[in-house]
Amino acid sequence: MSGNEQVATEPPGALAPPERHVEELERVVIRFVGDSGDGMQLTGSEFSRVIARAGNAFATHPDYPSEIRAPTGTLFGVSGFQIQFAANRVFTSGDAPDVLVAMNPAALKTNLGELARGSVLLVNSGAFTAANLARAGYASNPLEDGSLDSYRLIAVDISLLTARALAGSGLSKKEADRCKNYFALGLMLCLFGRPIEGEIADVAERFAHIPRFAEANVTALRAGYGFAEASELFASTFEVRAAPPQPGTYRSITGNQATALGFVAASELSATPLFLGSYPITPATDILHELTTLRNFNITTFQAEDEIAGICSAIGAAWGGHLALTTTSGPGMALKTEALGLVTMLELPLVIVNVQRAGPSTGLPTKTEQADLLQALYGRHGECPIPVIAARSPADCFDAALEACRIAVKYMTPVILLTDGGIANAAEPWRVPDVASLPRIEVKYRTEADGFAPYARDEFLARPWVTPGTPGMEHRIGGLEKDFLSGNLSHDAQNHQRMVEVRAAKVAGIAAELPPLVVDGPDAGELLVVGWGSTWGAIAEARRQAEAAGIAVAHLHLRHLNPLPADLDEILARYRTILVPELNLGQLSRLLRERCLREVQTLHKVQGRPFRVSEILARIKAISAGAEHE
Amino acid sequence: MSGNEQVATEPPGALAPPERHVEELERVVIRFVGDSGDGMQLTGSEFSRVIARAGNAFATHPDYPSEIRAPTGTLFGVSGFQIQFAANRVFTSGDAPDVLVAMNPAALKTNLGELARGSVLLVNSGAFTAANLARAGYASNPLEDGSLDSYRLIAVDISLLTARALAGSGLSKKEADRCKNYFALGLMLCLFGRPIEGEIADVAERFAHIPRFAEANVTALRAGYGFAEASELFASTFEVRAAPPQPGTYRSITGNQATALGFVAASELSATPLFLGSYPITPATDILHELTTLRNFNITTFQAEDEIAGICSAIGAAWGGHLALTTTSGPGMALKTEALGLVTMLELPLVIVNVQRAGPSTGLPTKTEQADLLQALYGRHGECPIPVIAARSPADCFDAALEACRIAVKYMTPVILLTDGGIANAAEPWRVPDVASLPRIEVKYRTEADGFAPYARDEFLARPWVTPGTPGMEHRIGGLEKDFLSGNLSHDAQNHQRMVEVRAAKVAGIAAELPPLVVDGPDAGELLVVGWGSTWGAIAEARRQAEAAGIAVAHLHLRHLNPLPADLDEILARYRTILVPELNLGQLSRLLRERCLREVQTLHKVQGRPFRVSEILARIKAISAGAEHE
Amino acid sequence: MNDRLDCSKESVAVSLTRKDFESEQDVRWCPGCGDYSLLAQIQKLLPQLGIARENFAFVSGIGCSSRFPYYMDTYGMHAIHGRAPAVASGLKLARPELSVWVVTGDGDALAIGGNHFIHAIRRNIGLKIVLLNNRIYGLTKGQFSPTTELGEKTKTSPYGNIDRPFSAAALALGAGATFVARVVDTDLAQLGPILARAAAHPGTAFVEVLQNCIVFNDGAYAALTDKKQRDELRLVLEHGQPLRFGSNGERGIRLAGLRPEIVSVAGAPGVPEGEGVALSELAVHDESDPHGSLAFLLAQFAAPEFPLPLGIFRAVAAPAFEDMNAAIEDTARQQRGAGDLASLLAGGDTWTVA
Amino acid sequence: MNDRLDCSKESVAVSLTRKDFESEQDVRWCPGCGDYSLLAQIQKLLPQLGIARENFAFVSGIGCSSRFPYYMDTYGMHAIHGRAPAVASGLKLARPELSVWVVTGDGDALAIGGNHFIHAIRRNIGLKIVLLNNRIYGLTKGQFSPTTELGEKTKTSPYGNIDRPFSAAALALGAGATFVARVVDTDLAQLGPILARAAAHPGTAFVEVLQNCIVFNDGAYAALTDKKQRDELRLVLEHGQPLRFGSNGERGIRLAGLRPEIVSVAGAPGVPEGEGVALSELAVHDESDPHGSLAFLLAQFAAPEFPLPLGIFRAVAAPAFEDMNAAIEDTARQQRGAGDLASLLAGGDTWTVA
Ligand SMILES: Cc1ncc(C[n+]2csc(CCOP(=O)(O)OP(=O)(O)O)c2C)c(N)n1
Ligand SMILES: Cc1ncc(C[n+]2csc(CCOP(=O)(O)OP(=O)(O)O)c2C)c(N)n1
Ligand code: SF4
Ligand code: SF4
Ligand SMILES: [Mg+2]
Ligand SMILES: [Mg+2]
Repeated sequence: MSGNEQVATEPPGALAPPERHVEELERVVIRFVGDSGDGMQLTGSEFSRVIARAGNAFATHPDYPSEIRAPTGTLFGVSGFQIQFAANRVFTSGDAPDVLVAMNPAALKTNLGELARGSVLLVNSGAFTAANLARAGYASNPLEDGSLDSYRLIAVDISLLTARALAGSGLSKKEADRCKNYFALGLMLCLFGRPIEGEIADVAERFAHIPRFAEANVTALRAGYGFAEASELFASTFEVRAAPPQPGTYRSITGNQATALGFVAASELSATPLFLGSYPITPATDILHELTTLRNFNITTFQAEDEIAGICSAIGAAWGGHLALTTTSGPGMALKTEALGLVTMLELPLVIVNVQRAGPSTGLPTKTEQADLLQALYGRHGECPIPVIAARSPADCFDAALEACRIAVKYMTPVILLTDGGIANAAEPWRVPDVASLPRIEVKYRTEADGFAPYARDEFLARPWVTPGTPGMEHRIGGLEKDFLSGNLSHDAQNHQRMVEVRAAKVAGIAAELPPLVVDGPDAGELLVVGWGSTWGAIAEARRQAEAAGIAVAHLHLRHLNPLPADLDEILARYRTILVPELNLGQLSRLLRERCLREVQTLHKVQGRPFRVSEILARIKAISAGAEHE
Repeated sequence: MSGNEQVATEPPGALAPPERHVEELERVVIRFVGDSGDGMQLTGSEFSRVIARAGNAFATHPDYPSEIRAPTGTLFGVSGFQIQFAANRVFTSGDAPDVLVAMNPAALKTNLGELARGSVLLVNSGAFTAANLARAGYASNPLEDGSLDSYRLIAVDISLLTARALAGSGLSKKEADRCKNYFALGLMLCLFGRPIEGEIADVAERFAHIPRFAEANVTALRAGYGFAEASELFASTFEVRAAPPQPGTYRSITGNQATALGFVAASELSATPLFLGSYPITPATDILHELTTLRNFNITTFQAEDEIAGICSAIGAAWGGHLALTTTSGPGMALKTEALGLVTMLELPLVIVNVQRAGPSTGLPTKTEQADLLQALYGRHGECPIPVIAARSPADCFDAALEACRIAVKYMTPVILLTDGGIANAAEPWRVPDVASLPRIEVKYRTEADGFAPYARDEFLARPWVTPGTPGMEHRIGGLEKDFLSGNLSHDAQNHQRMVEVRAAKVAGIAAELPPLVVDGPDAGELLVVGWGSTWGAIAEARRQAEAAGIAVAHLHLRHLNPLPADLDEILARYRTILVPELNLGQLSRLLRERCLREVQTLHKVQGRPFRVSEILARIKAISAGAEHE
Repeated sequence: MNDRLDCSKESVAVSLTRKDFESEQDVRWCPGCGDYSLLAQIQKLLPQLGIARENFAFVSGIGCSSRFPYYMDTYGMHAIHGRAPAVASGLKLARPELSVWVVTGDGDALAIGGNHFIHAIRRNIGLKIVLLNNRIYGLTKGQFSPTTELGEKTKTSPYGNIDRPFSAAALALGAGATFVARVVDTDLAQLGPILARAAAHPGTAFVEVLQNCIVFNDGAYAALTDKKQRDELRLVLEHGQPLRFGSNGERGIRLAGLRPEIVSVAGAPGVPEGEGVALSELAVHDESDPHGSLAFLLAQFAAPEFPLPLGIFRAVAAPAFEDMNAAIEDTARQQRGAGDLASLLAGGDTWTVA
Repeated sequence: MNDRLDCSKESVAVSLTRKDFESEQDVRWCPGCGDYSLLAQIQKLLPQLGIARENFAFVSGIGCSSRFPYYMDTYGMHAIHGRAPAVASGLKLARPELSVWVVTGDGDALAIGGNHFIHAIRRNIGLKIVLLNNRIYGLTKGQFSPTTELGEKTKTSPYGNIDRPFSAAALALGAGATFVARVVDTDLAQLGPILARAAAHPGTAFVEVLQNCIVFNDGAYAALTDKKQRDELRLVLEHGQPLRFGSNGERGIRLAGLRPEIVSVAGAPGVPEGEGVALSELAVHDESDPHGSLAFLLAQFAAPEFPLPLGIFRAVAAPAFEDMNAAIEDTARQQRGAGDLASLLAGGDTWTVA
C-alpha cells in the first residue's frame, strides 16, 4: 500500500498497486471516529468482538462527547473508539492510531493531529460536503488540497456506497444512511483479513427485534467487505497473529461491568444479600444499571434522591445485614463525606465506589483522571480512617470489588474503591473465573446475646455485626463518640483518645495481612516506577518496551493505598530513583514522600486522558540517560 | 491557710489559723464548676471582668455539656469555667486549677481528679444532700469521709447562706437559690482581694430589666464577700499583681466574637458589603449570631436550610460583589466540599470558616480538636487548591479573619479559615485596635469592558471580579472546565492541564508574599516546636517555662497552612529535632514530613481538650534529656 | 440479659410491657421538655402492637428530639443531621419485616433533611415519621427553624423572623403523603391513638407533634394546651364528622366553593335561637379524600384566622414502596430465572481458548 | 463590543432585541429537544421587559436543561447539581435589583435539589424558577426521575418504575408557593405570556415546562401536543373562567364538595339537548384563592382520570423575602444606629491602660 490513494465510489484504478500482499504486524491500534450519530461506539465494539473471537488480546477506549446528541457535523459532536490488539497481552488501547477511520470532516479534524505520518487514514469522502466542511471549520477540502499527502489516505464514499447497497431495501434515506457504520466495519474486517460470518450472525441477533434493520445492516456489512475485496481497495491487508492465551472461557468486559459482577460475586460468595444505594452520575452510572438489571439475584438497588441518600440508605441496609454499596464519581463523593464519618463511627461494612473523573467541580465529566486519591484518604473531618483500594484495569475491577467487600466485612469498616473513567468504559478480554475457585467471603452476624457488647472487638479489632431483628441484643449506635465497649455515647476524654486510636489501629492493621508486594522487573537498581489504579497498563507496557530497549526498570503497582503495604519502604529503598506517573498533580507522590521521606519524581498529566505509553517511556529513557551521565 | 478546714454556716472556729496573711502569686488558675443550672459560665465571666479591669492578663476556657439542660445533679450536667490570670501575658487558661470552686457533688466528682493535692477546694456544702450525693454516685459524703484531706478544703453552705441573705427579698425559694453563684463570686473576690464595687454596678446594669433580680444578686454578692471577710474564712488571701500591658483600650473577647468583628472590619476596610450564608452548628453558631445582630452595618446574614445552601448562597453573593462568608464546623464542612470545588472553578472570593470540633462524625460536638487540617487541604475531588490559614488565639481570630478576606479578594479564591472550639469560646483581653491603623483591603470590580476576558489574569494570577449588573461584560461561568481566557467551557486536553496548573500556581504563589516566619527562641539548635492554630498558647507557655528551666527551645507557629511559607524548609533545617504537638493524630506532621523529607516527632492528643502546658513541657524536657544522653 | 431473651417472637404478644422499652440510659432532655411525653406514649404503645421488641428500629438525625432512640430499648441509630429518612429507607428495604420509626425535629426534618423527608413520603415507604415540632432549633440553642412563625425573635432573628414558615402537613401533602396527622405533645387522649394508627398504616405515616421547648420557645403552643382557650383555637378532626370546634361545638367550618368560612352551628349551646347554620351545612372531614384537597385546605389553617386542626388529616391506601420493591424481584426472576453466578460471569459474548 | 455597550439602562427599553440575548456559543442540545423552545421564548421575552441586559442573571444546576445559561447573552452561572436556587438566593439577596432566573430540570430541582427548591419557594424570594420537566434524567442518559410515571421502563427501572412521581405543582404549593404555572414546551401561545407573568411576579415564581426529551423519553407528552387529542386531555386554566375542556369546551369540572367530577356542559356543541349541566355549575378557576386548595386539587389531576391542567394554578401576593430582608437593615439601623466600626470594636466592656 503506497502513497496517497484516492478512491471514490468505483473500484480503484490507476493509483492502486498491482499486487496485494499481507503485512504481518505484532500489534495494531485502530481508531474509529465520527459524528455522535454515526454509531462509532457500536462499530468499535463489534470490531473488538471479532478480534476477541480470533483469540487476539485487546484493549479498548471509548471517547465520546458529554453532549447527548450534539448537532451533526460539529467538532464537539465527535465520538471516538480506539482499540489496540495484538498477539498476546495488550496493556492499553494504544497511543497514536495506526489506522484512523474518519467518518466526517469534524472527526478528521479533531483526530488527525494524533495520527503519525505514513499511517492509514480511511475516510468517508461522502461526508466531506461543503456544509460539513464548513461546520468543521475547513476552508478547503483536505481530501483534495493535498494536506493529507503524508498519510496513506483511502477515501471511500461510504455514504453513497451504503445508499446504493440498500437501494430497494425499503429503508428511508435517513435510515439507510445510519447503516454506513456497518459498511465501514466491513471494510475494516477485510483490511484485517477477518471473516465476517460471525459478525453477520451477531448483527442478525442484535437487531432481531427490528428485522428490516438486521437485514439492512448485514447488507451494508457485506457490501463494505465485498467492496474492499472486489476493488482491491487496500494495497496490502494486515495480519495480527493470535497467540492463544491461557485456556479458558473469555469474554470482553468493561471496568464498570467487572465492578458490578465483582459485587454480585461477593454477595453470592458470602451468601449475603447485596444492596446498592446510588444516584446516577457519569461515569459511574453503568454499575447501577448493571445491578438494577440483576435483581433476579439477591440484590436490591435503590436509586436515591441524591448521593447523600444513596450512601445513607446503604448504611441503613448495612445495619440491616446487607452487603451494602454506594457508587458514584467525584462530585457525588464530595457529598458522601459526612456520611462516611458516620459509618466510620458505626463500624459497619460498606463499599464506596468512586469512578473518578476529571475535576475539580463538574470538571470534564466524561474524561478520566486520578485526582481523588487524597480526598479518599483525607477528605473527612476528624480522624476518620478508611481503607482505600484501587483497580488497575477493566477486568481487575472484578478482583478489586471482591477485595473491597472482603475487607469491609472482615474489619467492619467502610472501604473506598477507586476506579476511573478510563477503565470504567474501556474493555479488555477477561478469562471467566470458575466460581468454585473464587474465595468465599465469611460473613458472621452475631446472634449470641451472652457476653455481647456492641463495641467489643475481635483480633482484627472488628466489632460484631448484629442486625436489628436479633433477639436479646437491642442496642443503640450513632455518630457521637461512643464508649469503648458498650457503644453508648461517652464524653470521656480518655475514651475518645482510645476510640480514635483503635479506629486508626484497625485500619492500619490491615497492612499486616496484605500479601507481599510484587515488583515486575529487576528487584533492585536504578529505577522503580510506582503506580496505582488505571495507569497500570501504560506503565507495564512502557516497562516492557524499555526492557526491550535494554533499559532495566522495575514496576510496582499498588492495589492498597490505605493502609500502604508494610513492605513498601523496604522495596522503595532498593532503587535509586522512584518515578510516580499519575493522572493528577502528584498525589501518590505526596503519600510516598511522607511515608518514606525520600524524593520521588513525579510524572503528571491532567488532560482528561490516560497516559500514552510513549510519555512514560520517554521519561524512563530520560532518567536512564541521566543516570548514565552521572 | 492550712490543712483541712470545715466551715458550715458560721464563721470558722478552732480550725482557722489565728492570722490571715496575703500570699503573692505570679499566676493563678481557678475553675468554677457546678450544675448546668448553677450559672457557672456567668460567674466565670464576671470574675474575668473584675480581673481584667484590674489590668491583669487572663485567658478563660468554658466547658459545658452538650445537653441543653441536663437533669440537676447529674455527672453529665456539670458545667465548668476556668480562668488563668497573671501579672502579664497569659498564654492558656491553665492546666490544673489552683482553686476549684465546686457547687455540687457531681461537679466535685468530675473535677477533683485534676486538682493537685494541697490546692484550695471551695465547696458548697449545702448541695451535698443525700439525693445529690446519690446522683453523683458517692457512697459516702466526701466532705465528711476524709477523702478530701489532702486538699485545702473550705466547705461553706452557700445555699443556706444565700437563702438567709435573701430572706425577706420577696424572692421564691427557687429564685433565691439561683443567686448562689453571686454569693460564690463574692467569696472569690474576697479571696483574691478584689474590690466589689465595679461588679456591683455591673450586676445592677446586667439585670436592669428585672430590678428584683438585680437587687437580689447584689445582695448575694455582698453577702458572700462580707461573709468571707467577717468570718476570716480564708487563712490567707491571694494577690496577683498586675503589670500594666501596652497602653490602650482593652476588652475581653472570645474567638467567635473576634472572628465576627474581623469580618465586619474587613467589610468596612474594603468598603464592600458583607454576606454570611450559614447554617447553625456548634461551636460556630455564635459567629452567625454576632453578625446577625450587626445588620446595622453593611451586612446581610442568611440562615440557610443547610450547609450546602449556606455556602451556595455565599457563592451567589460573592458573584454579586459581596465579601462573602460561610461559617461552620466539621460535619457542615463535609457538606460544603462539593461547592468548594465550584467556587474554586469560578475563582470568586469566599471565606469559609471551620470552627473545628472533636470528630469524626458528630463526635464530641462541644469539645475541641484540630483534626480537620488535612480535610481543609485535600478534602475535595480533583485538583482543587484552596489557601488555608489558622488562628492561634481568641483575639488572633480578628487578624486571621482580616487576612482570610485579604487573600480571598486579592487572589479571587476561596480561603479556608480554621479556628476551633477551644479558642472560639475562650476569652482573653484584646487591645482594641485603632481603626485608622488597620490596613485597607483593596477591592476592585472591573467595569471596563474594553479588552475584557473573564479569565484573563493579573500578576497574581487573579481573574477580574465582574458582577452581574455591569454593562457590556455579560458572560457565563460554571463548574465545567473553562477556556483559559474566555472562561467558556472547554474540553480541550491541553487547556485542562493548563487550567489545573494555573489554579495550583495561583495558590502556591501566595507563599511569595508571606512575611518571613518568626521563630521564638534560639534561631537554630536542638529543638524546634512547630505548631498551628490553637495550640499556640500552650506551646508558647511551655517554651517559656522550658527556657526558665534552662532548656533552649524554639517555637514556630504557622498561620499559613496552604501554601506553606517559602522559608519553612530553611528554618526547619536549622534544628536537629522538630516536635509537632497537635490535637489530632499528626496532620501537620504529615505535611512537614512530606514537605521537608525529614523526621518530625509528633505529640498528639485527641481528647476533646486543649493541651496542658505540662504535657508539652514534659515532652520538651524528655527530648532535651535524650539529646544530652546521646 | 436473661429477661431480655424472654422477648423472643413467640412470647412477645403476652409478655412485653412499657418497661421493656426503656433503655438503661438517663434521659437527657430538659426537665419539662415536651419530648418526654412522646417517649412515654411510644413506650406505652409498642408493647401493644404484638411485635417482638427486637423488630423495632428507631432512627433519628441530630437535635434534642433526635436523641430519642437512646431512650428506647430497641435497636436504634442516632445518625447524622437530616438523614434519618434515608438511613431508615435503606433499612426498611433491606428488612421489610421490621417496624422502622424515624423520630425527628423541625430542623432535622424540614431544614437540612427536607429532601429526604419529601422523598420518603413520595415513595410511600413503610416508615413511621414522627416530627417533634417545637418551631426552634433546640440543641443548637435557639435559632429559628423552618416552622418558626414570621416576626418571632430568636437568636438568629433578633429583628424578627422573615422566613415564612412551612406547614409541615401541607408540605407532606404536597409530596404526596398517604398518612398525615398532627397532635399536641401533652394531649395524651389524641397522641396514643394517632401513633397507633400511624403504626398500622402501610406506607409512610407522618405524625407532627407540636412540642413545647421550655427553654428556647416556651409557650409556643400555650394557647392550644390551655384548657380555657384551647377549644376555641383547635379543630379536632374526626373522620366522617363535621368540622366543629368551640367548647360546645358551637362553631364550625363551612365551605363556600373551596373557600372556608367559620360559622355558628344552629342549635348548639350558646348560639342564639335562629342564628347559625345547620350542622349539615358544615364541611365533613374525610381522611380518605382521594385528592387530599380538604386535607390541604386544613393544613393551611392557622391562627388567628382559623382554629388549628389536630388529628388525622389524611389516611389513604396506596402500595408501599417496599412491597413494590419486593415485587420487582419476582418479576426479575420470572423474566430472567433465578440468578446463577456461574452463568452470569460467563454471560454476554464469550469465546473459548482450548 | 460597542453594540453591547449600547444596552445601558437608559437605552434598553428601545434598543434590545432577541438577538441581543443570544450568546456566541453553539447550542448543544439534541436536535428537536424541547429545551430549544424555552430558549427561544425567553430570548423573545426579555427584550420586552424594559430591563437592561446586564441586569439579568441566569443560574442553573446540572442537566441538559441546566445548560441553558450558556446560551443566553446575559450574566450566567452553570453551578452544581441541584443547588441553583441556593446560589440564586444569595445573588438576589446581595443584588435585589437584578432579575434572577433559575433554569432547572426535574432531576436537578426535584431529586438532588428538592430541598433548595422548597425552601426558595417557602421564603418567597424573588427568583423565577423554570423547570424543564422531561420526566427523565437526560444528561446522564435515561434514568427515571422524581416525575417519571409509575411503571415506566428506564435504564434504572428495567422492570418498571416503582417510585411514585411528584406533582411538581403540588409540591410547590405544599411548600407555600405564591406563583405556580405549568405549560407545554411547544405551546407558544401559553409559554410566552406565562413567562411574562412569572417575570412580573414579586417573590418566587415557579413555572413547570413539560418538555419533550426526544432521546430518552420521546413522546412523554405526545398526547398533549397532538392536535387531535390534546383538547380532551388538557385543561387550560384561565382566571375567573369556568374549568372547561374539550375541543368545543363541551366538558367541564364540577365540584361535589371537594371532590371533582367531569361533566358535560349543557348547550355546548356535541352535547345532546337536555344533557349536561349549566355552565354556572362548573368550578371557576381562581388563581388568587388564599388557601390554594383549588390549585392543589388541580395539581393532583392526572391522566387518565382527569385532563392535565395547564396555565397558572396560583398567583397570590405576599411579601418578597428580599424586601423583608432589606427592611431588617432599616430596623437594625433604627435600633442601633448606623454601624460604626470604631465603636463596635471598642464595644462591650472595655478598660483602659494608660
Ligand atoms: C451537618 C450538621 N449541621 C448542623 C448541625 C447542628 N445542629 C444539630 S441539631 C440542629 C437543629 C436541630 O433542630 P430540630 O431538628 O428542630 O431539633 P430540636 O433540637 O429542636 O429538637 C442543628 C442545626 C449538625 N449536627 N450537623
Ligand atoms: C452531585 C452530582 N450528582 C450527579 C450528577 C450527575 N447528573 C448530572 S445531570 C443529572 C440529572 C439531570 O436530570 P434533569 O435535571 O432532569 O436534567 P435533564 O438532563 O433531564 O434536562 C445527574 C444525575 C452530577 N453532575 N452531580
Ligand atoms: S432545649 Fe428545648 S427541645 Fe431541647 S431538651 Fe430542652 S426543652 Fe427539650
Ligand atoms: S437528551 Fe433529551 S433533554 Fe437532553 S438535550 Fe437531548 S433531547 Fe434534550
Ligand atoms: Mg426543633
Ligand atoms: Mg429531566
